[in-house]
Amino acid sequence: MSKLATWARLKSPWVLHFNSGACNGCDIEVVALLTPRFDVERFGIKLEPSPRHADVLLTTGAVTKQCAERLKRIYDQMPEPKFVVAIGACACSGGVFKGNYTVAGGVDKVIPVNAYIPGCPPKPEAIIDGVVKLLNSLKAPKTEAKVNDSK
Amino acid sequence: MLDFLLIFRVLVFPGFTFILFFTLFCDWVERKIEARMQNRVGPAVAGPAGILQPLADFIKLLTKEEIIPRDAKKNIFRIAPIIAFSVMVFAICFLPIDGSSAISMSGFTGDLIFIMALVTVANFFLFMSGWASSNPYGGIGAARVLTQFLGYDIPLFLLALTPAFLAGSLTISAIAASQYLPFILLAPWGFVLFIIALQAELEKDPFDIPHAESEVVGGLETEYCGGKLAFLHLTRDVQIVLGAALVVELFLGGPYGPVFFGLPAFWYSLWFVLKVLAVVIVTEYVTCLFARLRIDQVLTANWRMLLPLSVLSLALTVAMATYVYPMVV
Amino acid sequence: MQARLSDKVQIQPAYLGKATIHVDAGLNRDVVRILLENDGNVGISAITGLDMGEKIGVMYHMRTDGLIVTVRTEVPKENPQIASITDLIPGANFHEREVADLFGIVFQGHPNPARLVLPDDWPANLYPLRKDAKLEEVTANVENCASCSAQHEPVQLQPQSEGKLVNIVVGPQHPALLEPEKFQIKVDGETVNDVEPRIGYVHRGVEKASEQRTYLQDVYLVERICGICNSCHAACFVETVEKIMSVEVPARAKYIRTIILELNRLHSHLLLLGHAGLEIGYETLFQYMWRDREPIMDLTEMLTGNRVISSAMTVGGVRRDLSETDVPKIKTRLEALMKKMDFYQKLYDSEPSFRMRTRKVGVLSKEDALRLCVVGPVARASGVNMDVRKDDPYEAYGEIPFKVITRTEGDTFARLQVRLDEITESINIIDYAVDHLPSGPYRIKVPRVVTAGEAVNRVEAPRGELFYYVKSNGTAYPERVKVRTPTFANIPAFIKTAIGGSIADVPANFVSLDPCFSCTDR
Amino acid sequence: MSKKKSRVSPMIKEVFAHIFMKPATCKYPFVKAEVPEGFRGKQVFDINLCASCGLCSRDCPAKAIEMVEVEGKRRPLFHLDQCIFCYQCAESCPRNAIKSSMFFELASTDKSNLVVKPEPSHQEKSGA
Repeated sequence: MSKLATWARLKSPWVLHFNSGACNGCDIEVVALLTPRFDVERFGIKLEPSPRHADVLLTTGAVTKQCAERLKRIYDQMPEPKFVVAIGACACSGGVFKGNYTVAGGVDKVIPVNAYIPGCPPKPEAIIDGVVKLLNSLKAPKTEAKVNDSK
Repeated sequence: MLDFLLIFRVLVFPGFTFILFFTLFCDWVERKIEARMQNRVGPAVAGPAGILQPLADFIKLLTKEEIIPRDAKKNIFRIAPIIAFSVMVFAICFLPIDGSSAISMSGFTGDLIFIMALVTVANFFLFMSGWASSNPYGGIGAARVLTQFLGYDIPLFLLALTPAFLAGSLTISAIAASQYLPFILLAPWGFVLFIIALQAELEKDPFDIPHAESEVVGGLETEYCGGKLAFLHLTRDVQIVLGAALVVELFLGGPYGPVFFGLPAFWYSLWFVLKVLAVVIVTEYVTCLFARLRIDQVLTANWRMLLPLSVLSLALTVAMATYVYPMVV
Repeated sequence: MQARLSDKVQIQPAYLGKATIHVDAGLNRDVVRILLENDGNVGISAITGLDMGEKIGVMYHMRTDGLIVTVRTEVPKENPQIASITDLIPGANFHEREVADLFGIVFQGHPNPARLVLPDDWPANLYPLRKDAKLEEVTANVENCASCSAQHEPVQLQPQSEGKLVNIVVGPQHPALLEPEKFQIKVDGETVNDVEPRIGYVHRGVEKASEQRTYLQDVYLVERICGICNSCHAACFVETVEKIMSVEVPARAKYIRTIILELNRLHSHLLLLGHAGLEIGYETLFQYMWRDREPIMDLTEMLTGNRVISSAMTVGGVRRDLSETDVPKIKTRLEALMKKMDFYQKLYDSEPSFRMRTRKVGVLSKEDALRLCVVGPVARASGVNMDVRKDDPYEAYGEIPFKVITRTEGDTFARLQVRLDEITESINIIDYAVDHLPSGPYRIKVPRVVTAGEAVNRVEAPRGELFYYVKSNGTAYPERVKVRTPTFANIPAFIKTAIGGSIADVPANFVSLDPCFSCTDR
Repeated sequence: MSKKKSRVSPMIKEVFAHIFMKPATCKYPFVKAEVPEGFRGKQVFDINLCASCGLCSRDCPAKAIEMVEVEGKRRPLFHLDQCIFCYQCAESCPRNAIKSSMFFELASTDKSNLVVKPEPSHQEKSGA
């Protein structure tokens, strides 16, 4: 039964995209994922409008002061099991904006992150690769347990 | 023995299980064909050609955490999606799928009206589920469902009367059975209008305002997650199947078609499935053609265009049924 | 002007654009008024604050005849007060609020002096762009996000009734907005009564950060103000610095820059037109547009090494040459795109549901466009003939023939149509530039230390006029970098056109401005 | 509008035609993605060329390069999670010790993997 659940989870990762202070570069690449060239619907990935529907939170951009609370709230609204992917240098660590007066840094300062995709912005292929790597890490039950612990 | 057959018919074929899997299959066809029309691939990795995608989505949602918002009206929030779903499935059970409906001989005079009423009830429960979530987006989405549904219910019903007049009966099985020549050929205008009204009923483009993401986020589903969301999605998919099935029964000759060998029930089911898929593809095609209209434009389109046209269509059909049809048959 | 205010103003011709007018703090209104009376097309490009030690300089950069006239005045730091000019030019509203936020200047008579870019809980007397601002504590505070979870904000959207008016809050997380911003929309039934934007969610303090980095690093920093029009930012900054240093870049570099800037415009316009499709529920259009945008991304990747952020510009030229083998690839892809444009034009002309959603929606009259000082395609769709590429040619635009697209309707449809036509123009520009690519070096060596001086510069970004002001103090670090982005100037137009319209038109109307908040907030 | 208008939306034909057209989707990740020449991907650092000058670190706009001790000399360590892949470092390097590679699949579930360490054998450790 749990095997079936894992299978379903791997085949149907619905994502929510949140920009916490990005330059749009990563965001347009996330949107480009939906379009014919990359079409992530192949993997069952759907961009959902509401955090309640989502399994994976794709975050882009350095976390600004204004957005930090919002990011946390959205993360809290998502039902378990949930995963966070940080896309781009800014989301991974703050990138070029690190140390600015309204920038808190990477997404992992606010919520736990399960996968990092470096790049500025990463190619859409790299984002697919990142999501696939995240999903593969869920396959092994050990890793899953570890991921859940880290929350 | 009879009881066993009845249980089998209700629960397995052509009852609940069949409808459930057929619905998921239709969902896959819909997504795949939409993707193709948009020059994409669509679901591809879950099962062969992604055919198990809707099932994966469904199972995944069932295994997710259930969150009930603090402000929600909890009981209604919990049960409304499931009631909506079961009412929809119940309605389908009255359609002759393999030549007779799920519960044999359950068709009665006027079941067309009964099914339409059931759909209305189901939509009302959808509205309730959105309203109960106490989320403004959910509320707006739910209100839009209701507004749109009530508006388009009338022309849809008027248009459903077209084949009823042609067949001289309000019983679906009788209407389907009387189509030696499918009514789409006898009353093409009725078919076209019915598809338009259906498009609005099923909340698909250009009438998908209750699902307009850029305006109302997730509409009435906004606050739902986990199993309840799974049922809401399923309700919508069943509704699409039901709508397509209605078109099949009313205009495309129902499940009836040539029987080559063996059991007629098998062939009838096959024809039914193929015809429903054809209608699903047609509605998806229309969806891809248009932009979403504004809510006021949708309502105007209904009251100024569709309603008068459907009255006209009905009048034309009555005339046909009285003067032309007897000559054809 | 000299005649009317002879003893109180000092005019420095051909400095910072067309001219610079030095005035006393009390006279800024009069000068602006005189400028307005002289030329009906005067608009305000930006207001720059400048920390000058004891005093704070305030510069009003006004557009006249397509060129910039800077009105310069000073206020004491202790008591920074100056009269607002928002009543003279409504377009100055946001500019003044921004300067008030970042420099603490009080604009007397401003209709709504609320916070614009800084967070709500920002300490009261701390103005980040002043040189003496002590930001360490705040920065440390921000980085320690433990406090975030403790705070609970009201739910995402909460209609609160104020009598008949219903308050709808859109954002910060909303599918219609790719970026986090908040709009408070007051609705009376289905009619929009008032729109109160709250920007600043993406405010990353780039202007301050650029003062702490070298010019070399700043090129990459300003490029990341906006991922969509990244090379415009880089080009504008680089040109400004070159102006200060009086460096003339080689002709080949100018042409390559032009090609990259136009590729940037192509991808941005296609992106917007597709996104507009998504916003009005036309998913097929969105998918097709973005599919046809991919070749442009490939070209950018081929020429610069990255799909989105090109990092092609550098002070003194471009970082990479364009090889001969690339030329046929550019040509074939653009030709293919040109053919597709035909299809889209037909679609725009005939698709009924698309026209129903966009025509006569959010009409901005020419007068309002001028008063609100909107820029770019938004202004051009309202019949204002302004395009920095023509008015104040930079790079190779002076040598390349192209048309400025204008329309008169001023509605959403016109705004989208202008962009559609500009795509065709852009393709022609690239075609021409590739054919006439001069030979020679593509880059010259420039020193890292920039001579003291200041300059303003403008670039026509995909969204409109992009404005940079850079002041150098003779070191490797700039003294002040001011960025005025097109969306910042265009948001007032959205407020203006949304009011009185239907709430259901808001997304379509909004997206037709091509909003970019990472630009707006910096 | 003086333009000649066709009454029928071209979408009707286009959408229908697409049912029978091959989708524009690339096969990634089942087929490797083609990356054009000169793509700015993961850094390749040649320690044999490095002069330990630290210019790369000084010019890095994102401060992604940390100078670390390797066998007694200061060498650059690239933090990929901060790197913005601008390759200013390569430009600043007087000895051309830093080059870009076509490798872009850098994603990792563990942040500590996201570094390019300077190693004597100049076999960079994969972040993937």
